[in-house]
Amino acid sequence: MKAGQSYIFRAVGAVLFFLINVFAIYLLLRGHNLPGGGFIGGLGSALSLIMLSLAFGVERTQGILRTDPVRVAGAGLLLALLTSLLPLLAGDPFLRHYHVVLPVLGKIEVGTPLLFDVGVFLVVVGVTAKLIFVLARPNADLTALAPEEWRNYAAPLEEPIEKTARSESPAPEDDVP
Amino acid sequence: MATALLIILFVPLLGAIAALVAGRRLGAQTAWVVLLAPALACAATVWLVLQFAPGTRTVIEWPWIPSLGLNLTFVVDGLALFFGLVVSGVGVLVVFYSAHYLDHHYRDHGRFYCYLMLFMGAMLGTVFAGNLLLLFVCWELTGVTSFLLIGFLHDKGESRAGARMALLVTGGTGLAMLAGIVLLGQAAGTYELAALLDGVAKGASPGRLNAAFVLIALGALGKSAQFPFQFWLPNAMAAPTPVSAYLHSATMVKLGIFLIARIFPVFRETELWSPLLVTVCFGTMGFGALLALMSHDLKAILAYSTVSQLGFLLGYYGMASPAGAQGDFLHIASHVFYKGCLFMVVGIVDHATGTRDVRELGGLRHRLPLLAGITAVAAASMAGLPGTLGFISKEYMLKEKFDYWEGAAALNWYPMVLVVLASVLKVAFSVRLFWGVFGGKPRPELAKNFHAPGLAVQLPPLLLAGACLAFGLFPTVLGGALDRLHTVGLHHPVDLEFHIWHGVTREFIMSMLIVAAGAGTFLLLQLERWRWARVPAWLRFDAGFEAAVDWLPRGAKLLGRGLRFDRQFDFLPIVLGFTVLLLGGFWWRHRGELWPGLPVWADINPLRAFVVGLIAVAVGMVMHMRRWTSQLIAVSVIGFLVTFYYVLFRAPDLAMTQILVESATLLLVLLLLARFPRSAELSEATRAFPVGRQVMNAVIAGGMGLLVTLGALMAMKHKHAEPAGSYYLENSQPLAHGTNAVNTILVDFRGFDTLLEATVLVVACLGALGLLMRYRRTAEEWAAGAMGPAGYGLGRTTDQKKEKKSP
Amino acid sequence: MNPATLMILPVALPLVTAVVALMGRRPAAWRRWFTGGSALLQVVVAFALASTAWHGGPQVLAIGGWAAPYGIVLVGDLLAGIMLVLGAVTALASLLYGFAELPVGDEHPLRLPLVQFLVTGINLAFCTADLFNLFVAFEVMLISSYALLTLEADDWDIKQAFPYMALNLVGSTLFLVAAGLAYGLFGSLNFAAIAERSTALAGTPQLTVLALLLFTVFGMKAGLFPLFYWLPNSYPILPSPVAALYAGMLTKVGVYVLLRIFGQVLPPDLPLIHTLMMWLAAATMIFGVLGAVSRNFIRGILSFHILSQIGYMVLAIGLFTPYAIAAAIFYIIHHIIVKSTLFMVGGVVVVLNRSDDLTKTGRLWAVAPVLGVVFLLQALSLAGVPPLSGFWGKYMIVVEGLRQREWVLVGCALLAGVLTMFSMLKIWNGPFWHPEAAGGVHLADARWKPMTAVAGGMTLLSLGIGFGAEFFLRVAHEAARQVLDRGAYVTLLLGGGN
Amino acid sequence: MMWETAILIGLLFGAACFLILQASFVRILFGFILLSNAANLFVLAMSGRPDGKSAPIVGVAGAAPVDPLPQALILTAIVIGFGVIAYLVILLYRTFLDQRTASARELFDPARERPEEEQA
Repeated sequence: MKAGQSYIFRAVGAVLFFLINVFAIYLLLRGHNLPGGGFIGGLGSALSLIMLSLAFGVERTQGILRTDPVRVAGAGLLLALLTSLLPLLAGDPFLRHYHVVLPVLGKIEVGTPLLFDVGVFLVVVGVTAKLIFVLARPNADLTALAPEEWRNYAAPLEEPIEKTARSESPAPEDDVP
Repeated sequence: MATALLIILFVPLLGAIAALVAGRRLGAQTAWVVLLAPALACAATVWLVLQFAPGTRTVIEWPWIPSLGLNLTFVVDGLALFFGLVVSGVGVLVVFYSAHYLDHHYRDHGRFYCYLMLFMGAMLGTVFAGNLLLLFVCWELTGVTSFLLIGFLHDKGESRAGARMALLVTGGTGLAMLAGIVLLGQAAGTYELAALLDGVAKGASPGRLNAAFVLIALGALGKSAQFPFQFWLPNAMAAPTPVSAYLHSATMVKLGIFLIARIFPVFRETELWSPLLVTVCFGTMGFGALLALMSHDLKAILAYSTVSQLGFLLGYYGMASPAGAQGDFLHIASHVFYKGCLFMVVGIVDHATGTRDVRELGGLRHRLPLLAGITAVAAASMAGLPGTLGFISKEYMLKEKFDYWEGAAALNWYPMVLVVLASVLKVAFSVRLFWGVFGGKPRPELAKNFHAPGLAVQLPPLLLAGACLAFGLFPTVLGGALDRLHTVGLHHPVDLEFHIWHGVTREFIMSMLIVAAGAGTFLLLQLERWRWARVPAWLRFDAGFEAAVDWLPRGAKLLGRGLRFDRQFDFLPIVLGFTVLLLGGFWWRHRGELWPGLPVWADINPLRAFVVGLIAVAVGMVMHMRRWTSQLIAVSVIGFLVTFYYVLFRAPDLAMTQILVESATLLLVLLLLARFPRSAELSEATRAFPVGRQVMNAVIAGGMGLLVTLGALMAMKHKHAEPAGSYYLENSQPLAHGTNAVNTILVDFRGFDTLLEATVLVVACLGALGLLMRYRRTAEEWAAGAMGPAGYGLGRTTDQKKEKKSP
Repeated sequence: MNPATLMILPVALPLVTAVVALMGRRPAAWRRWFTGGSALLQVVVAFALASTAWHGGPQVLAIGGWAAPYGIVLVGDLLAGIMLVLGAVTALASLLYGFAELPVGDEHPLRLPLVQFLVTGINLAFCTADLFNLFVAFEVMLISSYALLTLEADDWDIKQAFPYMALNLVGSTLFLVAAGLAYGLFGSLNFAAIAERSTALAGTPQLTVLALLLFTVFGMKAGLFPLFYWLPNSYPILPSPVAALYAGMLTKVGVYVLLRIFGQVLPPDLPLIHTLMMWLAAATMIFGVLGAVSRNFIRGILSFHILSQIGYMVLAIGLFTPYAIAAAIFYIIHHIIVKSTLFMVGGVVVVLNRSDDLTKTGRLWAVAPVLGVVFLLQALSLAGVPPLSGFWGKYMIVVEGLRQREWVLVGCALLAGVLTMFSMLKIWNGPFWHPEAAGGVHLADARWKPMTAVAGGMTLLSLGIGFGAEFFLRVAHEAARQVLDRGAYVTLLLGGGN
Repeated sequence: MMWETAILIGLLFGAACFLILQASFVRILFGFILLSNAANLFVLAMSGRPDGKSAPIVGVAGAAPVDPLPQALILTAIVIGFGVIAYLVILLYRTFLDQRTASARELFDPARERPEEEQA
């Protein structure tokens, strides 16, 4: 995706990004009692990132984010996993949830399910954003993975697929055993 | 007794290990270390023979796998000891012979003796086994070790082919034997030989026993190279000569005979016993003798004569009366002596002159006088000339054939005729063997490559020939010894008496006639100069087998083509079509019960029906549209209508998720389509499947759709009255502290699913990232060719680093 | 901690390992030590669970404390324990083999995490007692397997990924439909609840429809003819350490689930399914081995052999007696070890000969006899030569087949044995006995020694199974008994009163 | 029995199967997207007739809620389906770049073997 040309679009994009994310987090938080939850919130948040990349271009957005979305997803998975493993320390079965009633704002019940849901939220954001980014980059005439990512997601002997496949033109010296 | 048995069984294994260890340093001298093993085993066997009371049977048992009825049961009786003596005794001679034969021209002495010892161990295990399954285990081990021995010179193609043929034939027939053993075991309720020999299987249904017998006999016939399996034996001669002398004359091929002798008391009374063994084996006897006469290669002559003689030995048990056989050990011993001797002689001749072709040999009696003498005795024994053990054996055999002929049954003349025929031929090729090598004029061309063998290498054949002669002159000695080994159930309980002179009986006359006819045949053919080039292929069968073996991969390839193993775009229709056939077929068979009835208008919700109608239109658009983007829009429309359907189903969470997922998918697919050039889209129509294929696709897809509809209706009709869902509704708030039941299920009641589904997302993302970089083959991998395995890390460690750094 | 709580470890350990290795990003020595240590720990845990199930009977873990039939429960009976042990051992071996094959610097950064994700899915499939959770476990396993399949593929290998994925996607969809159908018919997804409620439906056509659908789905995972098409062309593109794991475990998950579902969850009187299983198994055996015969490179031959051997196991399940089920379990134990070792040997051949095309390889018996012995033992075991491990399973199948008078099926099994021998000889006469190797023999490439050592270790294990068959048979019989005891299963999961 | 739902599922399933049997990868991709929708609807149909019931939010007075379990299962299935489809999209992108074709029929054309194989 090319960077949006219009200044207005970029300004609106920034605001929208903020609004969508607030709404997504709201959906995440209310999920336990009303329609919503980690998935829905996560997808919403991911769509906001996509919008951001429409406004600013993929490379810029990735720059703004600083972290690799895969790490966000990994952290989310780790969070959900640790939340589930926590009860083991207490001798309880895996994935037992605990709830506390906080005496603020009326009585809000807060529990470990929320942590779990946040983990799911992060996974969905990270994965969706990364997938969209890697497909969007080639459309901006970049390789799907940025060169600094090559070593993270590929073995040393691999090359970007955007390069022409070698098998179509095997170098003559290669045929010598 | 148990100690002696353990020595017999384990010493070969130790010998095998010693051979490997010693082989590295000692090379050709390894034999002297290894020789200890057969010597010890032989000594232990002799000790056992002396210890054991004739006519008894001792069973020694250790548990191994009792739940399969398999124990390490060993039986020490006359039969086992006789074969044990043969195996270990000839083993000593063969190792001694190999020590001289396998000189420094050969490689891997350690391995050779290792195989040989393993083979000997397996053989001894087979003959002493007291449990049919154990016997089978050892039986198969002899096959595997003999495979390694036959293929010892595996640089030669014929060795590899011969080894493969031997293993496939003996292994394949071995599997039939396994089935037979299992059938017998099921009929008798045990695999223990002691119980079987005592007749526990007698009451079993004759059909089962017959089947078991035929299958077991198949194993024996395969191992003993009987028709139609005789072809593997001559091809196994690609092995070094000591192997041929050991495996293919004295031991392995005798296993079939051993097996038939073993099960003699069990199956003698089944009605197939006599007809099968007599017909096949005497037939093989004649056939083998004919082929032996037609062969020119010394080893081939011996191999076919072995086939012939094995046929006789097996058929012998076929004719034996239910009371038992008698002269079997005599015939076997006689064959072991002369055949082992002749194989060793052939090895020496081959070594000395560099050829084994009778037509190229001749006149060696001056250069190899001792060997000529040895050969003369052994060949005389093979021909059955008076003064040798072969004569005693033949006399005895003819007598039995005459006795048999006097029996009433219809085919009783058959063994007699074939035995006489084979004996005539045997005389002829025995004379030829001797005369062709040692007689006639000396050939100057042989002198060039000739190098004289040492005396030591001639010692083992000398001993064997000496045995032929000594026992031929003093048969009572042998008779006494064999008498000691008589086996209950197998032998008549009468004493064996062999005499050198019976007077002028009909056997003697017949014997002389045979010798005369054989000599005549030889003279006739000698005058004709043995003018054919080789045994015709249609008589040899091995060409046919090899052709079948060669054809098999090609046939399999054709079959694979027919089954579409490599036509990837046929995979989906096959799998979906199979599913449709399976489920549709079942539905059709039970259509009465599964018929859902006709729709009732009152049942149909108009709003949902309306949405269904819209979706149907959108589906039609997907099918009909040509442009990818318009199709994508139609697909998205379906997705959004499904969202609406979720709303109608009171599923707000689903609807929200669906709409967001649908947007994300839309975006992804759009980004993908943007990467495809316009030409790809335009050329799509030309790459579409032909009409016939599309009709098939439509039928499969329609069937699938119909089946799913029917399945959904069936499930709705037979819906369970108490679905688990109500539990979650009731307990969502009290137990999981949330009012959104769907969410409490997702994060709490079934939070595990959710955790894993998050995992799926992460993995999908990682997989996608892994797709974005392509493995670049190294130069070396390119050189590895079409099947060159990418990603196997070829040469990554070597030249690749440098190559990467340079640019 | 009580043993039931430990039940989560076979799933949680690899998952944690995968995520930590993923967060570690780049291949590094610590990552190898960490993953290897975790794999070792998984072996220990699996042994502990199997031994608990062996001595103390099946263990139940209700995840989140939500008991069956409403929550997801993991059940660790002996069969699950055996499978976990096998999975853990194979995973450890393939990991070590992979370490030997590639220096750290050349490793693909995603391989270790993905392998651990794959192990997570496999292990969960063995433990779970919930149909939908099984679906999710399959998805974890499948998506990891797609990812690993394409991870190190080159531009031509990538072709094979699509059919693999397409067929498995169809399978997954059908599984989802089947899960829905099961929920509709039984109102529950828990195995015990289905077992209890399906007894009332025994003999009705709707139950058979469900059973047929499940059979199609799991038959596809297991690799039954004609559903096995996804396998033989795709496995050869895998790097050998991963191929060893795939060959050992993936199809066996399908077999395991067939065993679990048709032995324990659905009522035993489904004669149609059993007949279908037996005949398709026979067809799988024959066509699989013929496919192997038609191939000319080691990976191709071995890939088809996976299928052919699946036929034996499914035939045993189809014969459906306690004895036959024990035979199937024993066969699985044998097969997983043998098959992954053979793939490892294939990898070593590639390293030494720079190819595994039978016409281009040779001389290895002369220069690398240890490798030859490893191959010979495992190949003969695969072909069913006694007293190696492969024989006992085949023997039991023959016994049961003859007892049930299934002459044709037994004949097919024996014929497939001969053909297996033939194709193994084909390999033997190529790289090992052939006197010339077109690519030369690269003995200087030192990697082959540790790689062979791993394969040798597996071979020792396999020899142990062969010679110590008595112990393994007792285990298999007990596992079969636990599987077939549906009443105890229902009581265990749902309590007596339910 | 909800005939319209059953027909919808069958329709989607049939259409999806027809699409995945085509030669064009894009159509196949659409087929798989529809297939996952169809399977989800099948599971949803198992929650029974929704007519006259409310969404599965408890604690609100009113009509009885529908069975929430199929909904939860579908939610899981939708997300898994999304992951798989996303992977498939990128696989097709890769396949296209490596093999320069968007047609399964052409990709697996026996005449189009590896370049080395032609030489051999």
